Amino acid sequence: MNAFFRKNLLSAATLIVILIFFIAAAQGMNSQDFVITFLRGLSVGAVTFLVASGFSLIFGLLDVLNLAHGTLFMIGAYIGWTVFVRPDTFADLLTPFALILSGFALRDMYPLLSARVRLGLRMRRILPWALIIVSVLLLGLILPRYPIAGWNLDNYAESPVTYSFMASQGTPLPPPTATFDQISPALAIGGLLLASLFGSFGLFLFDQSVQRSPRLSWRSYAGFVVLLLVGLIAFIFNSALTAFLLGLNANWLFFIAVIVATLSGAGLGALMEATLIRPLYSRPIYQLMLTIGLSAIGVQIVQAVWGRPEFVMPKPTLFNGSGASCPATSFSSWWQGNCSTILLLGGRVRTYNEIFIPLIGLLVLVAVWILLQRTRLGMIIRAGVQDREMVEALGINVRRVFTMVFALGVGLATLGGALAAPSMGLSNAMGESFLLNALIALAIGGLTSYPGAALGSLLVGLIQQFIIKYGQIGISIPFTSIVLKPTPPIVPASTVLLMVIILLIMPNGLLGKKE
Amino acid sequence: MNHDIIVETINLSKQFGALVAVDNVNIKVRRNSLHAIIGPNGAGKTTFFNLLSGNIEPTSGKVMFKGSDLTHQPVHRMIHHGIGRSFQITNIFPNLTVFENVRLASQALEKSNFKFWMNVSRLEKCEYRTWEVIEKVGLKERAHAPARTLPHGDQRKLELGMILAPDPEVLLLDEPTAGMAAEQVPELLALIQEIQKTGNKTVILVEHNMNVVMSVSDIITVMHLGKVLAEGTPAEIAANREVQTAYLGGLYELNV
Amino acid sequence: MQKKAFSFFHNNRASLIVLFALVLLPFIVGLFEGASPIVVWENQGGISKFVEGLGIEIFILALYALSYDLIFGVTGLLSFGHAMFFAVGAYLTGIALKSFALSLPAVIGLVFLAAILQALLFGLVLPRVKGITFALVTLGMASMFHIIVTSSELGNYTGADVGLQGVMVPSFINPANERLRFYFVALVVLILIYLLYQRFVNSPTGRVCVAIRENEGRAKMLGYNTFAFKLAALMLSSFAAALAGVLHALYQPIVSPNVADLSFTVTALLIVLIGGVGTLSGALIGAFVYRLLDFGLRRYIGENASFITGTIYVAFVLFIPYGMVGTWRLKSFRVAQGWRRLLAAFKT
Amino acid sequence: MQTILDVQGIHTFIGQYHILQGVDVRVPAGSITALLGRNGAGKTTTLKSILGLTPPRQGKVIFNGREVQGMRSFDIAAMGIGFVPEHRAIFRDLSVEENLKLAERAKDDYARKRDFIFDLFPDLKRLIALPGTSLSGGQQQMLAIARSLVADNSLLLIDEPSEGLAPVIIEHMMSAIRQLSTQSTIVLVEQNFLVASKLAEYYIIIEEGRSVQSGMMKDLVNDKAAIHRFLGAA
Repeated sequence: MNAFFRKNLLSAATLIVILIFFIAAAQGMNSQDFVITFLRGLSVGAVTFLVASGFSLIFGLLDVLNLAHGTLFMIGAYIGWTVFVRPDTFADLLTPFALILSGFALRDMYPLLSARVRLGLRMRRILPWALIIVSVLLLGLILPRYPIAGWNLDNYAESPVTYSFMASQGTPLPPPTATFDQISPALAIGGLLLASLFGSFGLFLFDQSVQRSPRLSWRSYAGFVVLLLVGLIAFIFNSALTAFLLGLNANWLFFIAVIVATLSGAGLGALMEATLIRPLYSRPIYQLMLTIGLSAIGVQIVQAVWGRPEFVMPKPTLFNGSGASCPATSFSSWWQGNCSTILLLGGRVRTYNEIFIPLIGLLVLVAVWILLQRTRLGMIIRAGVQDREMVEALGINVRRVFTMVFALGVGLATLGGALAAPSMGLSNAMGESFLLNALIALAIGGLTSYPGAALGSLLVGLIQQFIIKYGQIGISIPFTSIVLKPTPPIVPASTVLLMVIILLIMPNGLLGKKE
Repeated sequence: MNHDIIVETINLSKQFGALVAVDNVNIKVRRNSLHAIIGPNGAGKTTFFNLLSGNIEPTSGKVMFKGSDLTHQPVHRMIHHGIGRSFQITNIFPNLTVFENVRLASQALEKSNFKFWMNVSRLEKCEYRTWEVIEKVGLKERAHAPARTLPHGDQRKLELGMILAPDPEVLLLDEPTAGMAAEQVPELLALIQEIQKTGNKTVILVEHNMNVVMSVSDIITVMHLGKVLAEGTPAEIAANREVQTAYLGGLYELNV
Repeated sequence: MQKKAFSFFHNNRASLIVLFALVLLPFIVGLFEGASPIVVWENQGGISKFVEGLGIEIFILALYALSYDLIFGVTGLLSFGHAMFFAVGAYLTGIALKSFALSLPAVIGLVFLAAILQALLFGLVLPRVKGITFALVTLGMASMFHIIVTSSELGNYTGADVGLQGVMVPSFINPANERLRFYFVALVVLILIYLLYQRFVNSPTGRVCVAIRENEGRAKMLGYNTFAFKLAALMLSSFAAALAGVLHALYQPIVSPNVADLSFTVTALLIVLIGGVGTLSGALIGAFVYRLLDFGLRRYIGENASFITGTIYVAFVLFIPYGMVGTWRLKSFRVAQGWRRLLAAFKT
Repeated sequence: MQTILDVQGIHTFIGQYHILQGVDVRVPAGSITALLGRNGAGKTTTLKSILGLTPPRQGKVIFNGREVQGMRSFDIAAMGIGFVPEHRAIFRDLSVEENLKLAERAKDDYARKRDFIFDLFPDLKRLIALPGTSLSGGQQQMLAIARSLVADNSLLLIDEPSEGLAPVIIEHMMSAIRQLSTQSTIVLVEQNFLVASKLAEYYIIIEEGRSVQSGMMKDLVNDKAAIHRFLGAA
C-alpha cells in the first residue's frame, strides 16, 4: 500500500491540487449555482467521454489517431435527428443502405472468388478499377431516381430548421411522399445490389495482403442474407413501416433514433477501417492526412444534406413536460408530469441535459468497462494493446477485432452525437469542438487509458462549466473588492492550460502507463 | 590510485523489480588490455554493459573511469570522456549510407557541429577520419550504400566502425560477433585485436560464446546470475570447473 | 573554374528553369492580357497583378510549410503548434506597425527575437515529452496563443476575433501599389531560406538532425546532446515561419486569428505530406499544389470545394503514398533502372 | 515416420533484410526437434515464418499435409500450433487465468485442460488471480508454456525456454517439456546446448539464415567439431 502510494505520489498530488482549486471555486458560489454548474459539467463531461473513450480505444489498440472522430460524432447527431424528426426518410433510406452494405458482408467469400478468377497481370490491375467504376456509375444512375422522402434546403418552409421547430412544438409537419422516377423498382433494387457486390469486390481486390482463407461456413453468408432480407422487407412494407414509426410514442422513437445512430456509426466505422485505414497501418503519419480528408468530406456531406443553419432536436416527451407539477420537486412528481426541469437544492435543473445525459454516460462507462474486463472481446483488446503479434499467434483473428474496435469507437461517438443533439443542438462545427475537448481530456487522463478517458472528460467538463459560471457571476478576489469576470476565451484556455501543466508534470497523463 | 586501472566498478548493482540483474559486481579493467566478460544467456552481461556505458542508471554502486566517477553522466557525454560502445542488436541509422553512419560517429567530437551554414564535407579532418575507418573495417566498396542494404556481417563491421571513428580510449563491444557466420568470426576478432594492440586501446568485450574470446583476450571475467563467478586468464578460466558447470550445466565430457 | 560553373548550371537546370519562369511569370501573363512589360513593371496590369498576388500567397505558404518540414520531416519532431510560429510573426508585425509605428527593420529584429524566444519555449518541454505527447503540448501552447489573440482584453491591439486590420505597410513595399516589388521580395526571401535549409540539411548540424529522426537513442550514444540539435532546428524553423508571418501581415489587409489555429498547423502538415516528408522541395511543390487546388476549387466549384479537397487528400494517401517528391524519387529511381536495363539489353 | 511439419526452402525478409535464405525443417510427428545456431542466425524468424508472423516470400510450409504459407497467421495457429515466444510475451494487464483463457479456441478448452495444466505447473494454481506483471521470470515461462497448452495443439513452437532462468527452474521446465512431448510434437529453439541436447531427439542447425546441418541429437553430441563450429560451446 505504502509502495503503491509512493509510486503514484505525483498523480495523487496533482489530483489533490486540482481538488483544492475546485473546492476553493465552489466556496465562492451559492448552492443552487453550484448544483447547476456541477451537473452541467457532468453533462459536458459525459458527452466528451463518449467521444474520448472511442478515440482512446481506437488509438490504444490500433495506433490510429482518428481525427475524423469529431465529424463522426456530428454525423451521429444528424442521423439521430433524421430518425427522430423524419422517420419516413429513415424508412425510405433503410432499403438502399442495407443493399449497399450487403456486398461487404460477403468479404470472407472474396478470397475464394479472386483465386478462381484467373486473369493476366494487366487485367488484374484494371479489374478492381473497372468494378468500382461500374459500381459508382450504377449508384449514380439509380440513387437520384430512388424515392426518398426528404426536405428541401432551398425552401425555408420545408427545411430541417422548420421541421425541427414544428416537431418541438408538438405539431410535426406531414411528410411528403416520393415515387420512383423513370425507373422500375425491381431494376433499382437489383442495380443497387449489383453495385454493392461490384464495389465491395473491387475494393477487396486492392488489398493484396490477404491471400488465402480457411473454409467457409454459414456465417460467411449470414450477414449478407440478413442485410438482403432487411432491405427487401423494408422495401415491401415501406408505407406500413413509415406509418408505424410516425404513430410511435416520441420516447420510443427517440430510443430508436439513438440506437440507429449508434449502429450506423458502428457500421460506418467498420467500413472505414476495412477499406481505408487498413492499408495505412504501415504509414502512420498518412493516417492523419486520411482522417483529416475524411473529416472534411464528412462536414461537407452534412452541409450538403442537412444545410448550414443550426437547429435543435426536440427532446423526448419523457423530459419535455411543463405541466402543473413542474418544475418537479421529487422523482415521483417528475414521473407524473415528465417535467423538463427539476428542483435540486434550490437550483432548477434540466432533466434531459443535466440528469439523463450524465446517467447515460455513466451507464456507457460501466458497460464498456464490463465489456473490457469481463468478456472475451475485452480480453483480446487489452491483450492486443500490449502485444498484437502474440494475440495473433494464439489463433485469434486480430483483424476482425480491429474492425470491431473501430466500429465500437465510432459507435460510441455517434451515440454521443445523437444524445447531445437535443441538449446542445446540431451545427456543422460541433464535431471539431468536441474532438478538441476529447483530445484534451485524453491528454489529461492518459491517452490509452480507459479510466483516464473518464477522469479527463469529467475534469474538462467541470472546469469549463465552472469557468463559464464565473464569467457570469464573477470571482471576487480575496481581501479586495475587485470582481474578476473571465471572458469567453478563458474557458478553452483553462482546460488547455491544465493539459499543458499535467503533461509537463506527467507526460503520460494522470492515469496513463509508462511506455 | 592505481593508474594502471582504467575502468573500475565498485559494488555495481541493478535491480529490475524483483530481479537482481547485476549483483554487487566489482571489476577492474587494466589499461590497454582486452578484457572479456562472458557468461551464459541471462547472466546479466548486457545489463552490466548498459551500466558501464551509462545507458541505464545503477540501483547502487559506482562506475569509475580513470579515477573519476562517471556513474551519473548523461549518455551523450560518455564518448567525450573516451568511452564508446557498440550494441548487440545492430543499432545503426538504417536509411543513411555507410559513409554517413561513420561520419556521424566521427563528427561527434568536432567543435563545429553547430555551423549550420557550412557543408559537412568541409570538415576535412572528419572526412579523412571517416574514410580511414571505413577502409580499416573493410567497407570501402559499400561506402555509399544505405546501411540497411548491407548483409548482417557487414552491419556488424559498420557497428565496429562507428565506435572506432571517434577514437575512444575504451571500447565497449557487446557481442560483436553476434549472428555472424562462423568463418567470418576470426577475421573480426583479428581486427579487434589489431585495433587494441596498435591503437593502444582498452577493449571490454561481452560474449556469451566462450570460444570466441579464448584466443584473443587477456583477462576473462565470467558472470553468472548477475554475479562474478570467476576471473582470470583464458587458461585459468578454461580449467575452472565451476565455470564449466555454469556454462554447460555439467556436461563436462563435451569439453574434454 | 569554368567547368565547375557549367556543372553547377547543369546539375540545377530544373530549379533554374523554374526560377526563371517565376521571374518572368508576371510579364508573360501581362502579355496575354495585352499589357507590355512596362505596364506590368508599373503595377498597372489587372490579371498579372492578380497572378502576382496568387504567387505571393503561394510563396508565403511555401515558406511556412518549408519551416514545418525542417522540424517534422528532417528532425522528426511532430508539432501541432507550428501555426503559433507563423502567427507570432504576423501579429507582431501588425501590432508593431499599427500601434507602435516602428520601422520595418526594427520590426524584423523584433520578430527575430520573438522567434528565438518561442523556439526556446517549445524547447523547454522537449526533454520532458516525446512523440504524440510533444504534439499535444505544442498544440496546447499554440491554443493558448490563439486564445490570447482572440481575447477581448487585448482587442485594441489584436482586433480580437475579427482580426488585426489596417496595418500601415511602408509605401515602398505596399502590395497595393508595389505588388511586383512585393512579389520579388517574397520570392527572394523564399529562395534564400530554401537555400539556407538546403545547406542546413547538408551541414554538420543538419546531418545530426537527420540522425535524430532516424534513431535518436543511437545519436545520443554517439555523443550528441540531441536536445541542443533539436533546439537548433526549432529555432531555424521558427525564424522562417515567423518571417512568413511578417510577409503575410504585410501582404494581407487583415491578420485573422485563423492563422494561429490548429487548422493552420494542419495546413502545413498537409502541404508537407502532399509534397513528400523531409524533402524540402516537396514543401514548395506541395504549397503550390495546395494553394492552386484550394483557389481553383473555390473559384469554379464554390461551396462544395472542401468535399473535393477531402477526396483528393484521401486519393493522395492511397495512390501517391510518399508525397509527390518522395514518390517521384522512388519512381524515378525505378525508371532510371528500367532505362539502364533497356540500354544494357541493346548493347549485348 | 510421419512428418507433421515440413518446411521447404523458405526465404523470409523483414523490411529489406533477407533474414532466411533457404531454411528446411522436417519434423517427425511426436518428436522433440531443436533448432540450434548462434544469436541472430534466424532461428526465431524460422518459428515466426512457420506461423506466418513473418510470412516467407518463397518456399513452402506444410503442416499436417496442408500448405499453410501465405495464410493469415491466426488461421495457421488455429490449425493447431501453439507458440511460446522468446521473452514469454505474457499479457501484463490480464490475470494469469485470463492469460490462459485468452488462448481458448473452443469454449470449454480452459475448463477441460485446467487440471492437466495445474498438474504440470502447480505454481500457477496459486497465482491464478494475479496480474501477469507480478510473476517472476520462471513463472512467466511456465505461464507462457501453459498458455500454449490450453487449445488442442498438435505442434508446439517453443522459443528459448531456458533463457534467464535459474538452473533449478530449468530442470523443472525440461521435465515439463518432456512430459508434453508425449502428446504433441515440439520444436524448440535453444541457446543452452546442454538443455537442447538433453531434450531433443533431432536437431537442425541454422546459420546465417540457412539450415546447414540436421540429424539425430545423439550423433551431434559426439560431433565435437560441429558443436565447436556452429554453437561455439568451448
